[in-house]
Amino acid sequence: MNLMSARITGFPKIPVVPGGTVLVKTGGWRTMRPVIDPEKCNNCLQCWIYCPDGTIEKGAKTVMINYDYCKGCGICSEECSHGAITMLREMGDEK
Amino acid sequence: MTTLAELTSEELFFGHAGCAGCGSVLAVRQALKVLGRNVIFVEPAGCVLGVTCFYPQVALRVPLLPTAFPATASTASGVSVALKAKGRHDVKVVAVAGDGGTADIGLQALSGAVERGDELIYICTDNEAYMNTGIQRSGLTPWGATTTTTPGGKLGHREDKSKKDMMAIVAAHGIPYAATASISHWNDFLQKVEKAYRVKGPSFLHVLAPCPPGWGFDTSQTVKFARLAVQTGIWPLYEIENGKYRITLKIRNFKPVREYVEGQGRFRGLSEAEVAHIESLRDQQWANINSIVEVTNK
Amino acid sequence: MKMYLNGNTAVAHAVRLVKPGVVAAYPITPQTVIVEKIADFIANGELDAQYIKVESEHTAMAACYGASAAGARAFTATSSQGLAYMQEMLNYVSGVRVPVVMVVGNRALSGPWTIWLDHQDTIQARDTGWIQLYVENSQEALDTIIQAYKIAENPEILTPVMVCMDAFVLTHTEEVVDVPEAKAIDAFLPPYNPEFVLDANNPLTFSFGTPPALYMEFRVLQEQAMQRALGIIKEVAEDYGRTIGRYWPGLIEKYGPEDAEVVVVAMGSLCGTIKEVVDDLNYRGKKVALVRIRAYRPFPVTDICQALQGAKAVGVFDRDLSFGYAGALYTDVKAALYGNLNPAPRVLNYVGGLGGRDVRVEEIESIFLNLLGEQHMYQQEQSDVRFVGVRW
Amino acid sequence: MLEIRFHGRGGQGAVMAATILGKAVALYEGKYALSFPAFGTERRGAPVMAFTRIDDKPIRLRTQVYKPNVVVVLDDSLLITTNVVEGLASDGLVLVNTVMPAEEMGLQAGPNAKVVTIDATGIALKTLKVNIVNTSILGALCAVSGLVKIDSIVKAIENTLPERLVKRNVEAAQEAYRALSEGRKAQ
Repeated sequence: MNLMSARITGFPKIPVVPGGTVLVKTGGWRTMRPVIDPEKCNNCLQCWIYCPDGTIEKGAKTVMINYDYCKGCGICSEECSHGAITMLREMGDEK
Repeated sequence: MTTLAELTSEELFFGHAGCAGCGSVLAVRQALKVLGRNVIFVEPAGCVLGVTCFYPQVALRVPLLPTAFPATASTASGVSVALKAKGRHDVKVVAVAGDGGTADIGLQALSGAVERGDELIYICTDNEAYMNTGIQRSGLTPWGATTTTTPGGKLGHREDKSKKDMMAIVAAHGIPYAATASISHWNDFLQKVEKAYRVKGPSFLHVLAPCPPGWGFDTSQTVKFARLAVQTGIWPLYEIENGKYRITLKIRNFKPVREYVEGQGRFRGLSEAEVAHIESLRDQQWANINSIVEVTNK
Repeated sequence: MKMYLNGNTAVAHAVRLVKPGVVAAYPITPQTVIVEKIADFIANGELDAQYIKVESEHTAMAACYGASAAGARAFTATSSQGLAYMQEMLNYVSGVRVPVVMVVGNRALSGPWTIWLDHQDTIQARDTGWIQLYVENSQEALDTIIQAYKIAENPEILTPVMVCMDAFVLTHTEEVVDVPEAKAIDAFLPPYNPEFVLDANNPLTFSFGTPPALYMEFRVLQEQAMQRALGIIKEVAEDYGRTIGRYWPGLIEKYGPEDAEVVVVAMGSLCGTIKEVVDDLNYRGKKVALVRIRAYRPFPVTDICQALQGAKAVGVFDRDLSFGYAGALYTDVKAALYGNLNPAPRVLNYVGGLGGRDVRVEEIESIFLNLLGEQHMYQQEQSDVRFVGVRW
Repeated sequence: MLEIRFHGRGGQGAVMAATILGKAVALYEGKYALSFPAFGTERRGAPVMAFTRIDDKPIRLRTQVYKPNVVVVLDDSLLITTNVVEGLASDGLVLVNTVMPAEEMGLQAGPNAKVVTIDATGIALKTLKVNIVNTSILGALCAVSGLVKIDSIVKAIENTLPERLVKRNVEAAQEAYRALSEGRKAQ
């Protein structure tokens, strides 16, 4: 049941929409970009549990970042006790 | 004790419009790792609601009923009792409100719900001021903090009251379970969420959730300040189970409060004496808790 | 079954018959007896419902909001200050389209402190998006509550209903009330089974934040439902008549000769007294009539115009006052006629019965005679209002 | 239409008397009735009033009662502070619970009005062991007014009061009824 989409085709009868109707990617908010060094990451998941946006994904060996939604707050980099996450400027810095 | 690897990868709160580095949304996201899908959320107008479901971004993947600012607990009561009427005992109602919505305008409704013993988990995400409206003081703003309504001008009008003791208030209602928590201590927090989920009747979780714009620090420092609040003894981690107080994180040596207030814009300009006063308030708070722990565990 | 009941108890029987899942209420005179009686029914196993003993009216309405959204039929009752206190939640309930039904024992607002009858409380809640039905007696109160759920829960309506019954004159007055059999009501009113419900298996977000680009559409939808309710209220009243055997006017009731020269428009229990006066004046050769408004929101413009067509003068009796102008019913009736009836009758406003002041037979007679041009009545300068029964 | 006004004190049962009377005629005599208290908050011991309106056709009139046909006074001490006959129809009936003879009470009722007294308290104390006189005075009212039959009052008492109180209250009503019926025969 998709009561509402970005383009409103059928307007809902009452103000109710399905949960998780996420149409705007918050990655565009970012000015700084967390970059993971897979060599240093030991998959401890501290970054994962402290990401307010849930944009760090568990992986087999290292975590990955969902840049579509990462806002670039930098908590992951701050909380990584292995120095595996570096914050780079969204525009300009070498990736 | 759960390991992080064991916690679900499913993100039930995703795509929200919370500020970068928001402590409150982090608290909700963490809690959902334990709560899972069998819940119904009730949230009042406030920060968390505002970032959860402003169309077209409806970020919560569990049912959500937004309500008026004073009506978090009361609306949750209605949902909870309706589930009871329908014989749905497998679904838990979770009310999430901020400090203002809990300690100020929503206190009466919370009191009623807890006193009646309604089946719900109430999570107060405490960022210590009305952040959604632009940083006005609430009943949970700490002593010495500046907000836009306690601006600390030349005459020194900083916040001059301590935080309202929400734990004592809910405890006085005979609540089956209440706990403080911090987003920095996820394991402690999630264990408490689990207890709250299992308990019969109402439970109250008071989670410290720092706010980068409201507290005046960089977005990357949220967890750090939450941790410092715990380590300096400003934010004690404890729980109340059927009247018995228990400290869940004992701290042998408090870090100096200076480390906590430094780097937070809201505490900028505090004198040595004022910092010392915060320290004395902290010590008083711990003395109180320690004595209640002793009395209630005799 | 015929029983001798006060209005409050009659209401409680209606609630027993509609089988709500959740009742949430806070005591306030004059409705307290309703919730006491409901508590009795539950305690004695005559009603299987959850009764939330809330700590305020704000919570009563918030709990009904939550309960109804969670799929339980919800009921509450309040009055006066209580209604004012829950007003914030009234808007949530109507705006999110959860079909709560509430009885309001119409009572004046303080201060000065009062507990007695007038309509200021529900009039003040007029614009909260609730359907408002005003009843004339306790039997109608009972029957209307049952109808109210059928109206509110109609998927095309999904709008809460306020059943407005006069304090004391109805709530505390005993008379014979025919209480329908449970079976008959079960046949009339199906269980509440909403399309949109808080359900962990189908996570919906209610009442999400709506930007300016969306908000208005929801308001228009709400208004369209209100307009549809004009038809549904009539239909449900007729359906009730067919099923239960007792007919009530859906939107309005005209009492007296079709070609009446002057008509008084009023709401609530006062209409019973007015009918007595109409009979008496008709008997004395005067062509007068009453139009009783049962549905105040939605406002039945077409029906009112039809009923007032041909009248020379119309007197609108308000048990309320919009300070700085006139009675609310008066302004609504007058606005309804403008541009719809040509020529339009003269419309005068009579405000009385405030704060429990009794409206006497002689006073109603005076209003008719004043409308007929046979009796002078004091009117404040630069005001549309003639105050009835006031001690100058 | 007949209108009856009851005067009593909070707790004496004036409101209940109005109810039982209304119920008696409405449920057991095929008539129509409304009964209601004077609207307000009732306080124990304070003077209270209650009303019953009886008619052969449905009652739509919702005003207060201004010109009662019958006034029933449950407590003669009210006569000191209250003009109980206010508005009484000129040919009305006043029934007072008192040990005093009617002529000694000095009620300013109309020339054609009838004043009747009964020691309802005496009957209540004997039958109920408490000074709640509403059922006994209703029995008396049956005897002197013809408004309602004693059988209907008995049924209404049975239908209204908790079971454990029914028997004694029926006794009270019947005893008062007999007292005034016989009294009238003796005259």
